[in-house]
Amino acid sequence: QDKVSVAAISGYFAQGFGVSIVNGLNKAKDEFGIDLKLVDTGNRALDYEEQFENLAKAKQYDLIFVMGWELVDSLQKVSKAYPDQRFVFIDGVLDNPNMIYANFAEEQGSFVAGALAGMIEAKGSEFPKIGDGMAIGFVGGRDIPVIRNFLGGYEQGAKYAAPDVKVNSVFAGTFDDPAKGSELAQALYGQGADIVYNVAGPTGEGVMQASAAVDKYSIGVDIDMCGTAPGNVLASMLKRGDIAVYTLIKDEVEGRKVAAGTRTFDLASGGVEVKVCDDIAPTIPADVTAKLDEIKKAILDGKIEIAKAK
Amino acid sequence: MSNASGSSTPHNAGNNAAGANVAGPDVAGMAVALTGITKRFGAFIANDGIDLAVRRGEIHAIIGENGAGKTTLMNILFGLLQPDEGSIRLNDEETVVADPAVAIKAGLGMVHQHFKLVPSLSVADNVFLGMEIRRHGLIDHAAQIARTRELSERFGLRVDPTERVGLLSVGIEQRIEILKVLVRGARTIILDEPTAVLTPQESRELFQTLRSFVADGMTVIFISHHLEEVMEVSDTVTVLRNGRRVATRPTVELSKDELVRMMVGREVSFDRRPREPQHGDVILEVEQLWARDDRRLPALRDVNFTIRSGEVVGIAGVAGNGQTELAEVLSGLRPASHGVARLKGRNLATFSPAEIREAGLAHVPGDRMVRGVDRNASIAANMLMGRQHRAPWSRGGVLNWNAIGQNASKLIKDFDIRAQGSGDAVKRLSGGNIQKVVLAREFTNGADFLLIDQPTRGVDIGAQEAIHDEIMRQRAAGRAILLISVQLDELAALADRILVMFNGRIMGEVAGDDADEDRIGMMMAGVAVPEFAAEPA
Amino acid sequence: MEILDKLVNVALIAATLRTTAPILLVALGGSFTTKAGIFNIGLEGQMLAGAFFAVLGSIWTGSALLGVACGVAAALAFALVFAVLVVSFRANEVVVGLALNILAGGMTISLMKAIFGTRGSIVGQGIVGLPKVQLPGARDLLGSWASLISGFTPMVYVAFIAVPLLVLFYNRTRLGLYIRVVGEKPEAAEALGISITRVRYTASLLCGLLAGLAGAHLSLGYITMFTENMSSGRGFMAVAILIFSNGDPLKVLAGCLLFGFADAFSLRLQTFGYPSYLVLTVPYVVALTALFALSYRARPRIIMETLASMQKLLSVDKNPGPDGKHPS
Amino acid sequence: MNDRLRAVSGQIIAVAVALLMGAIIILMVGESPVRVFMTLLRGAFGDQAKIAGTLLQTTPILICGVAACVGLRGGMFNVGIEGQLFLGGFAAAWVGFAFPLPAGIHMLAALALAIVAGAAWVAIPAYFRARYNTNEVVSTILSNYVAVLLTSYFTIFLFKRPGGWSETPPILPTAYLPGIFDFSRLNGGLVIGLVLAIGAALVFRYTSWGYGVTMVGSAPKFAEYGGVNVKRQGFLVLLLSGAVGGLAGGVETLGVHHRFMEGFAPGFGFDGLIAALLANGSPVATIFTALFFGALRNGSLLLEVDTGASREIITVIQALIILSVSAQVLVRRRGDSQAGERRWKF
Ligand SMILES: Nc1ncnc2c1ncn2[C@@H]1O[C@H](COP(=O)(O)OP(=O)(O)OP(=O)(O)O)[C@@H](O)[C@H]1O
Ligand SMILES: Nc1ncnc2c1ncn2[C@@H]1O[C@H](COP(=O)(O)OP(=O)(O)OP(=O)(O)O)[C@@H](O)[C@H]1O
Ligand SMILES: [Mg+2]
Ligand SMILES: [Mg+2]
Repeated sequence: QDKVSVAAISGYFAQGFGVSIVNGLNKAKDEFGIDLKLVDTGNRALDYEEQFENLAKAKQYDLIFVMGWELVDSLQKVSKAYPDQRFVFIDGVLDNPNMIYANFAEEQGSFVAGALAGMIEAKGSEFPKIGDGMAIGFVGGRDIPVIRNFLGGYEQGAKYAAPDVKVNSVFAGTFDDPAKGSELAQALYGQGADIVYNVAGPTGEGVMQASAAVDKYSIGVDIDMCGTAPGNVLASMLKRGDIAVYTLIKDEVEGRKVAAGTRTFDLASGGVEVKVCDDIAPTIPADVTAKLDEIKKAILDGKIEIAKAK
Repeated sequence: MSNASGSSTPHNAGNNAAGANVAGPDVAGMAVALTGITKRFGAFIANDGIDLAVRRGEIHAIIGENGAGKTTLMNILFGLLQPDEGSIRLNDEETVVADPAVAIKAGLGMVHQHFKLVPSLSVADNVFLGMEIRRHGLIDHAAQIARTRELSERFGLRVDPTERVGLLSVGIEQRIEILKVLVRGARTIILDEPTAVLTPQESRELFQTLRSFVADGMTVIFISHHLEEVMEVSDTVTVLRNGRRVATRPTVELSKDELVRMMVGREVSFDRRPREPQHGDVILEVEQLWARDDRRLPALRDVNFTIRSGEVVGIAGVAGNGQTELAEVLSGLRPASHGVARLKGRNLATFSPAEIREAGLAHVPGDRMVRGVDRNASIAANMLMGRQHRAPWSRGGVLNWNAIGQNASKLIKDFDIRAQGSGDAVKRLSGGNIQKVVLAREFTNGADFLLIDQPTRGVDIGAQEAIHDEIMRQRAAGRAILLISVQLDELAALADRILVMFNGRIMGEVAGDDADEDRIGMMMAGVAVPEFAAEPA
Repeated sequence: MEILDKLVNVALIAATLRTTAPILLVALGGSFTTKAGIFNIGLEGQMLAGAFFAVLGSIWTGSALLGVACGVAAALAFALVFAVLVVSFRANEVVVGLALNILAGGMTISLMKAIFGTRGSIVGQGIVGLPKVQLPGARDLLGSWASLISGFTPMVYVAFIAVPLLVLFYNRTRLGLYIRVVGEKPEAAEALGISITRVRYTASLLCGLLAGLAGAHLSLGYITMFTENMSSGRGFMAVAILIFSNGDPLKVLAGCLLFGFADAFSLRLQTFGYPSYLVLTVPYVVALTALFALSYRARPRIIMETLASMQKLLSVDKNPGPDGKHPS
Repeated sequence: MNDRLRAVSGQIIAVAVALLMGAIIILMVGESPVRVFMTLLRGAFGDQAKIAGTLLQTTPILICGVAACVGLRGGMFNVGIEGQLFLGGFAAAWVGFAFPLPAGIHMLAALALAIVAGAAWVAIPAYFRARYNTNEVVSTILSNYVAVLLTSYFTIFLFKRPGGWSETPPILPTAYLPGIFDFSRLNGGLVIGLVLAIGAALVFRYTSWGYGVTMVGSAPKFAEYGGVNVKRQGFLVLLLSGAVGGLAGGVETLGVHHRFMEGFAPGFGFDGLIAALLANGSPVATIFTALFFGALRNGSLLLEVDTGASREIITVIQALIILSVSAQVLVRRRGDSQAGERRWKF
């Protein structure tokens, strides 16, 4: 076998985290000249198993990256039917010992994002564009466990760093309606929130644009969103799907066959990180930066326990 | 062509009329000349090489049986249909009438058999539809209203231009249709069965108006099934049969019998049917019946009558005076708000429509296309309605299409329905034959009470006779029959007694043998007629 | 009370106007087809195509206005196909409408892939959005209420101004009158030489025009991006409003405002901790309730009809007297 | 017969025209049409597993299509099949995981509740349609949104499987619909769909009740006059349509997924409606239109893996086919006047 060949299957290539995965795959393709196949599952549960079948039956892919919890059931079945096929399940850990897991600690990154937002909100009008609402906001896509996990970390972080700050959270019920995201964000801003964190894919783009429209702050997610509304995006909580797939493919290409087991992408490994936007960074007070570093360290040292959403 | 046409000429129409008046009936050439008009619908030939010449300033009647091709011919003349062969000359000019706009431009106007008014628009808007008066590009409603008022006064066609058409009676609707034609500057007016829905008084008014038109030098072409009125008002008659022109003759040269013979090709009798009084038990009793219409207003007010077996009771009246509601109450489709109707002693209010049918009702509905048939279904399926739960057509809820088809074929034969077979879709039949489908179904379901609403509306004379014969046979068989009709001659020919309805009330009763058109007409118009005074307006 | 204050305020009204605008635009578009007697369930697709091509045009030309023009052109193309099939070929309106919705969904995604190599959304990439309109002097005059009339993107104004214009259009212009006539009584139109085909084509295209504007508003005004399926059911919502308003501009406005308000209000309700999925049903439940309540007892209509038929009774009573003045 | 032959050949020509247009589009995105169509064919019918997969895709479209046909027959436009399917799916799953019952009975109970849920969901629109003539298209469209959100709420807030995705706990095997082959998920649902389609056709054609309902749909005033209780039958028909829609959801959960997943089957309701409309409301013809859609869909799944074309291309081609076939229907009824026909009778 000379050329490494990988496939990736998901219904979310269009949205934040999925985009970062596609970026990673494309980077690997460009650098290593691998064969790459992307399969979009769409959103009908009936299709998934057939799509896995179609991929696995050819036996041509060294690795098949799988992203999305709704695929789990089909994935388990197909991996049983094709025990030799190596699947990489992204963003979670299942009970299947034959599988490779790339697990992300989004709650850690969200905790840091929440801490940052909380501390800045607590500054009140000392900080440009911040009012005295003592509230920050969160806009989720659909109200599903992964998104709840983000929210949980965010809330805990905010409470940890600034106990007086309230977190208002809302869900759009869809990842596809940026207009609704914009309205939701404006409702939150209207109710006194000054910083809104979005975990809502394209719906979240509406949140970022709303922050520019009312001149408040937003926090991006998954990929670097600082460019969408310069001056109004405080930071981006990066969930580095690109790093995950890239490193795995790199191992494979360099002859280290990726074996079953769990790989964790967290603060420690750089799999999640909070990137304060370059245009904002200079204005962040020193005490905030210092406290943030402290918190990160505490998380790395395991001193801060972050509860995961069920 | 003397009249300017198009958008700005309601005034001119009047002026020309005044000018032409001086010229009198002295006309040069023909207003309309059709030569060799042929129109085919698939294999069917509706018009077969018809020549028709209409002199300027005459009233020209066109008569013929149902399906003879009268409407088709007029539609071709007016540009609604294109002839397959033949040519049209309007005012001595060869014209290709590609669409109605061409006809209108040439001074033609048509009042259709079914009125084409928009219910939600005002009278004035309807009159000016298609040639609106505009200022700064916007429709000038005030000017349209003013002009409509002016015009309606000049021609004695009284209407209130601001009213919504949906609220008006058919008589007024017809005036609006005529105004529409006039406002377009028409000099030749075509009317398709204009009197079918009018009271005798309204018809008389209409004819007066038409005469004043020809006196003004205009030309009138009208289609009618009423031979009396043809005799009365027309100058010339053209008879069509089976898509061909049989004759065109001055009216004065013709008698009614001759007309009928030319139309149907045989003798037809219209006289009162001889019969013996053989009334039996009371079948239907109606006592102090009140009911509301769809708008929840009283539509029936204190209606009382009884019908015995072997008796034909007629209901006369202008459409819309409660006849529909009466029929609906009696067939269980509408609840009575007060009073009772008993069928063979049992109160109808306690039954569903289906149960009433079981108890012995047959119903020939007035609007046969809507209530009487499913146009898209086969004849067999149409003849099943109302008996789909009965043997032999169904057993245990399962239909026996064999029996249903055989029954339908038999009825097609018995009632002389012109169709290919029982599988034919009803919509392929002509109006008269559709009516026969309904009659066949209703007359054969063994009911003691027949509720017959407008059995011959729009049906030609030949078929009328057959239908009348059938009704008399049912009477002889001991059925109790309630016959609702707007045609007085029909009632006079068939009914033992005639009740006249106006505004939901029975205005009076007349014995069938001495039905006097004027008296009944007065009652139909709501004028209480004392027994002896019969003073027509 | 504090909760109520937080819920009902100027911002809520402004939000209502914003959420109403796109639905209003597309519903007013549908008003043309509804009035012309065509049931257009394809509004969703026209809107989506409009949104996509508006973004495309904006990127290519660097001008928001030309972007809007591109969006409108695309929606018009869809409207034309709709008209050809439904009017000329007399296809079933529901089938064609639904199929065009499917087509718009598949086409925008395919084109996005082909042109941008991505799936999902187009953000940035040089999209030029429509500017916000700040009415001069509004703030001085109205203070905090200024946000009710100032600071929206142009299409919001277009949507609301279109309502009285449409009322005028239907009542005072020839084309508007013809559209109504063709919808209500086509045989009347035909008999007067008004071309039903022409009027229905025109109505379809006018519908496409406004649906295109609605789409362009979504992707260049409301926000500045395109994402697959971003019309998110607004077209269907408009269809629902159209059926129960019968296309009357004022009733359409009322329906859209009701829905827009319920939407904006429910978004705010969420911040008080009600479960999102239940709160998200609020606009639909409100619309359903309104629909059922209206039909349960259409009181105003019954009163009007009763009055009208009283009049009719009276006119029948006095009318038959044959005392008319005859000419000559 | 001749008419029918013309109609069928017309449909075939229409499909051919659509495929030709599709081929052009495929060429434009840089793929080989031959290869794409061959792959489609292989993906739909390539081997027994593919055929089974196609039938699996056909099943929900067919059942939803029958639901639509039932409504259309009685003159009711049920655009809410989607919502009924979701509620039916959830209801079946709920019985499946929450109430242990003996095998067989469990499955029947779950299907029964799915049917009840679908019917109940359409009951209010149906009631208002029958009683107050409230437009059922509007009310059923709107209730779709509510139904989908509601099932999401149930799934995530009330019955979420602990630790898992947004889905209910798995249902017990006693409630599974029996499979047909061991190599495919194809299950008794297909049989249910076929029986429903043929059964509906027979009932409409050969029973007194079906005759009455048909008349209510095609000529309501005539039916009323003939003694059919139009309001009651209209209500019943819409209820039945909803019941079948609910059953479609139950079949999906019990036959395929064995749990209810939030947002698991978007669009089947509309696919079914289109299949039924293209079949002109005939349940038997719907079998074929549904099969056609199922084959396209299953084929397109392979397409994405084996060629560079995306599934959206198939969506586009499918839309083109629907459009050209819909126009074809019309060639048969071209007439002189546009005025005569009522455009829509909602
Ligand atoms: N569009 C059409 N397609 C097929 N046949 C038609 C069409 N229009 C009319 N016909 C047929 O042509 C014949 C003539 O119809 P027409 O309406 O001219 O009759 P008519 O003389 O006006 O009859 P009536 O007195 O009943 O009004 C009828 O047999 C009718 O069925
Ligand atoms: N016979 C007809 N059938 C269908 N539509 C028509 C007909 N006549 C006019 N219309 C439509 O009505 C609208 C107005 O027509 P009109 O002829 O008044 O236009 P116009 O000449 O531009 O008016 P104006 O000169 O007052 O500006 C046009 O959009 C036209 O398409
Ligand atoms: Mg005629
Ligand atoms: Mg006639």
